[in-house]
Amino acid sequence: MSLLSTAPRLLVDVAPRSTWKSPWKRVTVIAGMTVTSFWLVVLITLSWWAPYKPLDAVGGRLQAPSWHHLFGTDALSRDVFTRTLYGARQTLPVSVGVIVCAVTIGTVLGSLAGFFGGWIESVVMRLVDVTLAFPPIFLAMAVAAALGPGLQNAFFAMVIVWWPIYARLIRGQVQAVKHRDHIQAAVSIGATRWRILRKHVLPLSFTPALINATLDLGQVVILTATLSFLGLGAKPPSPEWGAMITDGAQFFYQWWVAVAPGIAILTVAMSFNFLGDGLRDALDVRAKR
Amino acid sequence: MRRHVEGRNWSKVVAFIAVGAIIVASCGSSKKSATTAAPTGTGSQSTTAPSGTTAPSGTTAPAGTNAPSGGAHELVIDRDMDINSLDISASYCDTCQIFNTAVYETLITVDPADPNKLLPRLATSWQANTDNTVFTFKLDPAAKFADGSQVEAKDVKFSWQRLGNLKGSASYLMAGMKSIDDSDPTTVVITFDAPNSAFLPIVAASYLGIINSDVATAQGATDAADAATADKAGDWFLAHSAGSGPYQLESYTQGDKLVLTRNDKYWGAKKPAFPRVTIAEVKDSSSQLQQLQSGDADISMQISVDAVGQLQGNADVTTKIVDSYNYVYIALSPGAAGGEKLQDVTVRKAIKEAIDYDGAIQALVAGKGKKQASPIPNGFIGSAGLPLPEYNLDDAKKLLSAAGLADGFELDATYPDANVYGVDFNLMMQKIQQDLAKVKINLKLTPIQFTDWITRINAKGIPVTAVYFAPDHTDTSQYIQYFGLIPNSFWAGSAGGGAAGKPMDNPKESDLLKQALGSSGDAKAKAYTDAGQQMIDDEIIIPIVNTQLVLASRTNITGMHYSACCNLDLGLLGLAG
Amino acid sequence: MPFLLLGIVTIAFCISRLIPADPLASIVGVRQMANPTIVAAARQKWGLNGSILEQYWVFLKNLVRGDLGISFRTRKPVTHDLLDRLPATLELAVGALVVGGVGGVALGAYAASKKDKMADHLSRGFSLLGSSLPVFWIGLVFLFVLYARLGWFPGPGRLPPRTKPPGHVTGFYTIDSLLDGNFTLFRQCLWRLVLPCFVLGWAYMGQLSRLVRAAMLDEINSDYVRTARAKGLAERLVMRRHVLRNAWLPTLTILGFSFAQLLTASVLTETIFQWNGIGSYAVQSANTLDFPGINGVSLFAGLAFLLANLATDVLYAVADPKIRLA
Amino acid sequence: MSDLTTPPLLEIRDLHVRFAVRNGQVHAVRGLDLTVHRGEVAAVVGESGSGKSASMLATLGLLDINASASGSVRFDGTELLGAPPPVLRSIRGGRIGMIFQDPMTSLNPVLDIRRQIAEAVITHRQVSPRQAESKAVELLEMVSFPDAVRRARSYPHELSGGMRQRVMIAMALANDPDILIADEPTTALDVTVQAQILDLLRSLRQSRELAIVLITHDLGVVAGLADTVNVMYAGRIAESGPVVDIFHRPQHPYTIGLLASLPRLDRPDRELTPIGGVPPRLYEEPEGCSFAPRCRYAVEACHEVEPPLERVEASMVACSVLPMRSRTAEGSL
Repeated sequence: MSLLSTAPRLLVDVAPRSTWKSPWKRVTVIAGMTVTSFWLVVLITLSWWAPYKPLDAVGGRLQAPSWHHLFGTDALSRDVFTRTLYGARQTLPVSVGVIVCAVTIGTVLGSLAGFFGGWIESVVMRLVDVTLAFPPIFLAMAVAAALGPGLQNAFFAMVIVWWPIYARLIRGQVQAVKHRDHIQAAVSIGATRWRILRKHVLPLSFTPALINATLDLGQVVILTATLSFLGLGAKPPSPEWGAMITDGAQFFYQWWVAVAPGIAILTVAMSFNFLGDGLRDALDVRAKR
Repeated sequence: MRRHVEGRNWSKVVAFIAVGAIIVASCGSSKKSATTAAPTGTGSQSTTAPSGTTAPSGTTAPAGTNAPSGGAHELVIDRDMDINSLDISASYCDTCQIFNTAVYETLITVDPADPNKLLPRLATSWQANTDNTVFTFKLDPAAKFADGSQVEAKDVKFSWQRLGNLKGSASYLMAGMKSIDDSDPTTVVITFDAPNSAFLPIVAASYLGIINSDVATAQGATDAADAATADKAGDWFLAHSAGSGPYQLESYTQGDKLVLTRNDKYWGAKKPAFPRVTIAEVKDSSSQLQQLQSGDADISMQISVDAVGQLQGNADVTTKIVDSYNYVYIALSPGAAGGEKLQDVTVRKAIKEAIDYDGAIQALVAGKGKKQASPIPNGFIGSAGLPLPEYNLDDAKKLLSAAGLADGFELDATYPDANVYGVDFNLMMQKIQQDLAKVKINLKLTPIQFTDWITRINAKGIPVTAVYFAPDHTDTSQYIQYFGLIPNSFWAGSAGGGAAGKPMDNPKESDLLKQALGSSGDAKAKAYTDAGQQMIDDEIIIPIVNTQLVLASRTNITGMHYSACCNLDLGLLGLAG
Repeated sequence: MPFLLLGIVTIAFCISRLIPADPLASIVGVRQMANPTIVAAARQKWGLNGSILEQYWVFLKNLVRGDLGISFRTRKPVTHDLLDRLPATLELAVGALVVGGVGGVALGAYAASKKDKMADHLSRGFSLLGSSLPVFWIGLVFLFVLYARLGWFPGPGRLPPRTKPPGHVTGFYTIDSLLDGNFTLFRQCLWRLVLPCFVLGWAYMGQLSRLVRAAMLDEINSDYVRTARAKGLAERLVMRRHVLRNAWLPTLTILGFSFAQLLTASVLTETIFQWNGIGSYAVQSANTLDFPGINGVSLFAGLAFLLANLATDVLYAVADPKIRLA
Repeated sequence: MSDLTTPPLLEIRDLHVRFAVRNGQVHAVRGLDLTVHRGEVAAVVGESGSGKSASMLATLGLLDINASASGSVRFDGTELLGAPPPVLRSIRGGRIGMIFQDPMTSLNPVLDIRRQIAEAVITHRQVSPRQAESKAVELLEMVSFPDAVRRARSYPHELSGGMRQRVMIAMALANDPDILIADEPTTALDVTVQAQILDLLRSLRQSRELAIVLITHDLGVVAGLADTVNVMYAGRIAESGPVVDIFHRPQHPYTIGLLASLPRLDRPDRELTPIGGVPPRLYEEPEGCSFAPRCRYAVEACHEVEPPLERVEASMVACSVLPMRSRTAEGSL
C-alpha cells in the first residue's frame, strides 16, 4: 500500500451531524441557492439587459465607481461591472465542465480499478498516486504552460489535476460497497460483473462523488481564475475574472478594477461551498442519523 | 419573524468582522512605532559583518580630503530587475546598463543633458581618421582599477575583444573590428574593416566598459576567438567585479537585490557619494511608490504614471516626467506563417492608419508619451522631420477596399506577456484589437512567455506582434541594424518568416547605413533621416508610443537623470545637505 | 515509493520538455538566436544536444548524485538555489501552518462547543470565507487596505528595506536574528510574516476548523465522553482532555498533506508578497523555461509531499496509542 | 436485605424525559417512579427503547443536549433535577458511579487506563497525581484485574472486553460511591465473561454495602443479583416488586411474556413464546395501555384508558386486566 493512498478525502467521512433544522444550514443553503441562481440567470439573460458591452470603450479611462459605472471603468474605458457579469460566461461553464469531465474519467477509471482489481487497479492507482504527488497549482501551471495559454488548455490542465481525486474516491467507495451483503448476494445468483457494477455498485458510490463535486466546484472556480491570473488561462480581451484581477493589480490605486471580479469569485466559490455542505447533509446517510 | 432573526444574525457577522479588524488594527498601530524606528536601528547595524564576499567594509570611510559627501547614508533603489548577467561582456539588459556604468567605466561617456555630446572618462582625448576606420584613444594615466592597478591599453583590448568573442547579445557592437593596438599602455588604436562613424557613441555604451584584464584572466576569462566556449569566468562575475568605476559589486541575490559598495580608491574627480548602493528587486509600481513615500527607498525607477498622482503634495519626494528613448511598437511580418495578407504593403499601411495613436497613448500611459515616426526614437539623429503616424480610419478602409479586403480578415497576434516602460502589452494589444475591429480586421491575441516568443519568432515569424526597444548607445545605426531590411537585421529575418522564410530586403537601407557610417555631420543626419523614411515606407515596424519616464526620488537625492547610454549613472548621484 | 519518485521525476522531465519553446532563447538572447554557431555552442554547453532520451538519461544519472544541474537563469546549481530559498518558503509555510493549525483547531473547537449558536455560525462563516477566497486577490486587497492605505502592516518582502539580513546561519531570518541577539530585527521579521502567513493559512484554517468541529461533534457524543462526565469531570476538562484530545487526531491526517499544500500554494503568496522563496523561484523558472529549475522545483514539491506524508504517519503513530503498539 | 423503614437513598418520582428530534419529539420516559435503598440492588428491566437508560442518564444529568427531563430525582435528600452543575459533578463519580453497556467505546482510546482511573480519583479528592495513580492500581486489584501493577499503563484497545468492564467498574467505584448505576454491564460481553462480571458486582456489593441500579433487558442477569425488579415498557413502569414475586408471580402480561421468552434450564421441555409485535414508537402519546396492541389479554378498555400503577400483592402493577389474578387456578408458569 502506498503512502499516498492514505492521503485523506475528508469531506464525506466526517460530515458534521447537524440537521436541516439548524438556522446556519438553512441560511447557507438558501444563500448558496440564491447566489448560484443569480449567476445562472445573469449568465443566461445577460445579453438582454447588460448596461454596456464587455469589450466596448465607454466613458473615460479608469473612472472611479459612479452610478453610470457601478464598479468604475478600466484602462481601456470598459465598464468593469459589465465585464464582471460577462465573466460568469467564461468561468462557470469551464468550472462545471472540468468537474463533469473529472468525475466522468475518475468514475470510469476508479470503478474499474476498484471492482476488477489486479493490473488495472495497479496501473490506474499508480497513475493517480503520481499525479496527486504534484501540487495542483503547480501541475496545472506546468500543463497549461506546455499547452500554451487559453481557457481551453487551462480546462485540460484542470481535468488532469482533478480526475485522480475522483478516481481514488470512487475506487474506495466501490471497494467498500463491493463487499456488502446485497452485492455478494447478487454475485451469488450469477449476475454479471458489468451488471453488478452498473446497477448496484455505481449508484451507491455516486453520492459521495456528487457531494465532493459540488464542494470542488468552488475550488475549480478559484483555480481557473488563478491560472488566468498567472497568464495561463483566458486570453485577452475576454472578461475572465482572474485576468481582470491581473489588470487591476497594475492599477493598484485604481482599486475598483480588481474589486468586482474578486467579489464575483468569492460569491461563486462561497455559494458552491454552501451548496456542497447542504447537499452533503441532505444526501449523506451518515449525516441523517 | 424567523427571517428577521436571521437578518440580525448577519448584521452581527458584519459587526464581528469589523470588531476583529479594529482589534487587529490596534495591534498593528501599536507595533508600528517599532517599525518606523527601524532605519535608525539598522543604520548602526551596518557595522556588523557584511554578508558580501570581498567587499571592503563600507563603514571605514577614509577621513580627510577623500571624504565623500553623503556620509553614511546608503542608497536604496527600487527596481524590477531584468539582469541576464553581471559579466559585462555577456550582459545585455536595462539594469545591466546601470550596473556596468557604476562598476566599470567606458573610455568616453555621454552627457546626460545632451545625448549627442561625448565627454571624456577613462580616455582624455580621442580622434577618428577621416574615413572613420581608425580610432585612437589616449588613456588617463591617473585611471586606476579598484585594486589600485593602472588602466592600460591591454585592458581595453582585452575587454573589447572579449565582448566581441563571447558572442553575447551585445557583441554586435564590436562588429567589423579588425584589430586593436595596445603597444603603448596609454594609447588604444582600433581599426575597422569599413567606415564606422557610430563607433565613438558605441564606445560610450555601457557594455564597452573596461575590465581589469589581469584579475579577469586569473579567474578564467579569455578574449580569444573561442571565448564563447573557452571563457570560464561567468560564475565568478556573479559575485565579483573587476572595474574602475565608483562602485564595486558586493553581492547579488537573484530575485532579491544587487548590492554595490563604494570604491574607496576611486580615481575620478567626483567621489562616490554613498558607502553602499542597494538595487532592491521590487516588482510592482505600487510597492515602489510606497517605499519611496516612506523613505525606505531613495529612488524608485518604475512608478507608473497612473500612480504618480499619489505622490503629489509630498515634499520629501520629487517626481519628474522626462522624455526617454524607449518605445514600444508592433511589427507586421508578411513572411510569417499566417501573415500572407500582409504581403500587400497597402494592407500594412491600412493597419497603420487604423490605429488610434492618441487614444492608445492615453489608454496605455495616461498620455505620458509621444508618437514616433519611424523606429528611430524622437531625439536621435534622423528622427526629426519625419511624418508622425496618423489615425485615419476612412483612408484605412479605402486602402483595404482597394486591396480587396473590405470585408476584413483574421490575423494571429502573438506577443510576449510583458509590461515594459509602463506599457502593459495585454492592454496595448487589446487597444489595437479594438481599433482594427473597426476595419473588420480580427486580431487573435495570444500572450506568451518571452522565451516562447523568441523561439517562435525565430522559427517562422509571427504575423502581428508587439515588442519594445531601448537604445544601447546614442548612434542611430543601431536602429537600422536591428529594424532595417538589411542583411543580418533581426527584423529583416523575422518579418520574412524567420528560419523558415527568407529575409526581407530593402537595399536602399543598406546603402544609407553605409553612407551614414562613412560620413558625419549633416550628411550623416540626412542619411539616417532617409533611412528612417525608408523604414516608414516598409510598413513593418509601427511604433505605438515613445514613452516618457517617471524619475522619482527622495528630494534630498541630487543628480537624478536619465542617460541614453547608461540609463542611470550612479556615480552622478549625491545627497543634498 | 521509489516508483513514485521515479514517476515524479519522469513527469517533471516530460512536462518541461513538452513546452513548445526552446530554452536556449532565454540563454543566448533574441539577437543571437538566428546565429546557428552560437546556438549550437550553447546547446552543447547546457546539455541540450542529443535526443530527449539521452538528455533524460543524463538527467537521471546526475540526479542520483544529487546534482540537479545548473540553472539556465541564475547560472548556479539548482540544488544551491533551492536550498538558498528553502528557508524563506519554510518560514512562510510554517507560519501559515501555525496560523492555520492553531487558528483552525481553536476555531473548530470553539465552534463545536457553541454548536448552533451565533459564535458557531460566525466562526464557520469565517472559515468558509477562507476557503472561498482567491489567495492572489485577498493578498492584493490586504496590501492595498492594510498596508498602502492604513499602514497597519508592513509591506511585501522578508526584511524591512535598508535592513541587512542577519548573519547567515540557518537562513531563517527569524532564527538568525535571534542568534544575533537582534530582537528588533526579529520582531520586524516576524511582523512581516503576519500578512502573508495569514493569507496563506486562512484557507487551511477553514479546512481544519471544519474538520475539527465535525470531529469534536462526533466525539462529544461518544461513549467515553459520557464516561468522563459520569466521573464528575468539569465540562472544560471533558472538552480539553477527552474531546479535543481525540478530535485533533484526524487533523493529523491532513497535517502533512496541508503542509505540502502550503509549500506549494506559496507560489501565489510569494508572488504577491515578493517573497524570494521556492514559490517565486518556480514561477520565474517557468517563465524563463529554465528546465533544470523546473525539474528541481517539481522534484522538490514531490519530495515535500512524500516527506510530509511520512511525517504524518510518524506523528500519528506517536499520537495514537492504537497505532503505536499495533 | 434492604431496610424499608429508612428513607430511600435514591427516589425518582414522575420522571419524564423528552428528546427533540427532526420531526418533533420523543417522549421516552413517561412518569417513572423508582426507589432505591441503601445497599439494595434494584433492577430495571425492559426492551431497548423502553426508556431505562434515558431515565438513569437523566438522574445524573448526562442526557444529550437535545433531551429534557422533568419530575423529581432525589438523592439522599438532594434534588438532582435542575441542580447546579457543580453539585451534580460532585455527586457524579463521587457518590454515584456509573458504568455503561459498551466497555469497548466507553473508555478513552488515547489515554492509558491508570490515568483514566486516576482522573476519577483526582476529580473528587485532594490527592497528588502520584497518590491517585497508586489508588488506581489498588482499584484495579480490587476488581480482580490480573497483574494490575504491570498492566496499569495499558491502553483500552489492548484489553479484552471483560477487562475493560473491570476498568470501568474500578473507575466508577474510585470514590466509594453509595450507588453504582450499571447500564447493561454485561450485554456486550461473552457469556462466560458476563458471569465473571456479575460475580464481581455481587461480591462488591456485599463487601461495600453498595446499592446498585442494574439496567438490563436480560431477566437472567436480574435473577442472580437483584433485590427488586422494575419492569419498564414504553417509558413507564409496567410492574415492580421483589425479585421473588416478579419471577414467581408475575402480574403484568408484559412481564409474563418476558418470562415466557426466557429459556429455563429447569424446564427444558417448555416451549418459548416470544412476544409478538414491536414496542410503540413514542413520537406521540399512546392512547390507552401502551402494551395493549401486543397484549393477548387486552380488552377494549385497555385501548382507551392508561392503567395506573396499583399494588397487587407485593408488587406494583399497571394493568387493568391482571390475567394471573383471575386465572390463579392455572397456577404458576
